[in-house]
Amino acid sequence: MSTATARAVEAVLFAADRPLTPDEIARHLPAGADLREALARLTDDYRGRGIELVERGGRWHFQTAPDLSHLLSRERDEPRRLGRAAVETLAIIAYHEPVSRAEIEAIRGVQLSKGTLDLLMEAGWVRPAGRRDGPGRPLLYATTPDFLSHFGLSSRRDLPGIDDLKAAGLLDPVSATFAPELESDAENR
Amino acid sequence: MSTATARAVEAVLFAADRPLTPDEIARHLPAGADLREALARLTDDYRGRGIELVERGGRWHFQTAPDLSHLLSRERDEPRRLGRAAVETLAIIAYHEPVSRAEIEAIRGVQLSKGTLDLLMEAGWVRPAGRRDGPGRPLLYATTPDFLSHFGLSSRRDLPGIDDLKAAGLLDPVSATFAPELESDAENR
Amino acid sequence: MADAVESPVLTISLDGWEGPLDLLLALARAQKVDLRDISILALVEQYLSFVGDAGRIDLEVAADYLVMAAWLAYLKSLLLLPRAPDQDPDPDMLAALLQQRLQRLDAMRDAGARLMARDRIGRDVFARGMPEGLRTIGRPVFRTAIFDLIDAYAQVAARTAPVQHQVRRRPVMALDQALARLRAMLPDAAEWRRLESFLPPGAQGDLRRSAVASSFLAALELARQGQAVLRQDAPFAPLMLKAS
Repeated sequence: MSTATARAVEAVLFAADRPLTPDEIARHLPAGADLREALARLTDDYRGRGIELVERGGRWHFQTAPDLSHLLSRERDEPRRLGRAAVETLAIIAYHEPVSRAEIEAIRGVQLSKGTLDLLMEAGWVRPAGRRDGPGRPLLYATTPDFLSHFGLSSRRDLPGIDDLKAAGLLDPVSATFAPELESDAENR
Repeated sequence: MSTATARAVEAVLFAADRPLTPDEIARHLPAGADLREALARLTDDYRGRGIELVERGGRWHFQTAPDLSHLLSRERDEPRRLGRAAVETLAIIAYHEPVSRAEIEAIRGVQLSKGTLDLLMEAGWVRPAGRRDGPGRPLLYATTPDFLSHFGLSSRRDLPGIDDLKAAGLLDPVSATFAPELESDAENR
Repeated sequence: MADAVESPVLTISLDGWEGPLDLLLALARAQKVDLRDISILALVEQYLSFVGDAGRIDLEVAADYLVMAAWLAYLKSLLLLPRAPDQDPDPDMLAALLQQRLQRLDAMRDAGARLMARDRIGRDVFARGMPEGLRTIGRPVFRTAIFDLIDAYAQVAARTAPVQHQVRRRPVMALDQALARLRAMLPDAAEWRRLESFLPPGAQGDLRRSAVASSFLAALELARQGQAVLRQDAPFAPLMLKAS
């Protein structure tokens, strides 16, 4: 039998129609409830069941266990299929954020077609993240908490292979030397 | 193995966007799975938790435990301003308390609309304060401690200008002759 | 794509590539060695020959490829020519940077594929299908300032204070007063005197006007009683009075 707080957290997260931060959960609980303990306990309770409690980017939600996907996929629309350019752009943003459009183009070696960033923003995975100080003050892009939830990442540190890439220097800031053919474009955006 | 079936049923019901009949659930399961047993087992598992599995009219679904439904809605402060009539009424009660409805109307020179006193009581600033001895035994109203603290007063005597108004003769008790036709109304409310 | 790379003569076109770096990466991959070990010189050769052989060249599409080709030709010349010990830019450095660029693009492409293959919500894992939802209910909190309260009370007081008609004391000389005064003064008025000379001394403004009016009425009354005689030589001429 779970404690009163665990029951309450369970009910709140179950009823929620989106992932919730601990603060958001706490607003539905009596003051002083030990939310941390309840979340840990629930995570344990559900381990190995058909539903699991997960934390993604600081927000918690229940979801079905990944190994059961074959039972559930029928009659379901495949989530939007991204083209190659969009997938690469999303990966570049996720691994380099915050990153400017010119930097994305430098890494890909080609100009970004008009709709690519729009598509990623519409999907709710990418957001504008301020401007970089410097010439042209380019707009920067970063990923959203929804990106983490959607791809089942607890945080950006969970991005596949990110530590190795970092160690290999492949995530260092993009220098203009990398992309001589795009150099002149960078300042115009 | 019943655990596998229970997990599957758990996930299917969780992800479903409507209550499902056993047949509908079974379509997601391997042939020969013991659905009946899985449902019984899940119903047991969830008993006493924040979520429960219920059957309604032959359809199964998860729902949050009914005793926790109060957690699902959260109250939030919504600042509101009192209308003119309410502020005037409140002022009259504060200066003259305890005061009857008829007296308030006599002082304001206007009848009190139905909700005004209710609103002031909802705001927590006005309370019923017994009845006046005399014809009709009209209900009396007075301010609350909340009223004083909201307006930063330590007592009603702190109301600015009360002495000036008193000197001007404006705070004399409303005589019956002043509003004879209204006094009789008191008992009808 | 791999087939196309191995036998470029068959399908020489730039349409299928996501830019020159994409093409370079595909050519590098065709070397079938780790990207860190590829021969940049060979890669440059392959690229230049591929772009040179490209049959139909849409200038719009080809511009980026040609810029890259020019840069690679430049790099090739730097790599081949005998070089000074401290040449700037260092050709090996430029080659290393190109290599790193290819590695980075390759890494991002791979990362993208790995991201897409993760358990994704709505495809592999599912959120609750019919959440009750959480509601926020507004709780009214009334805010009124003390000033509003006082001001409201003052307005109520002003609006409903019982109306008291108080007649202001006005400076007047009543008829009785005027009559008494004229009677007392007439015995001394054997000669014609202007009516104004009978007014109380110092009467100004409204009081004087009132005194004139009441003294005139008093004079008429005394004349009626036969105690005084009135005379006016012309309309609006001074009114003259003496004892009869």
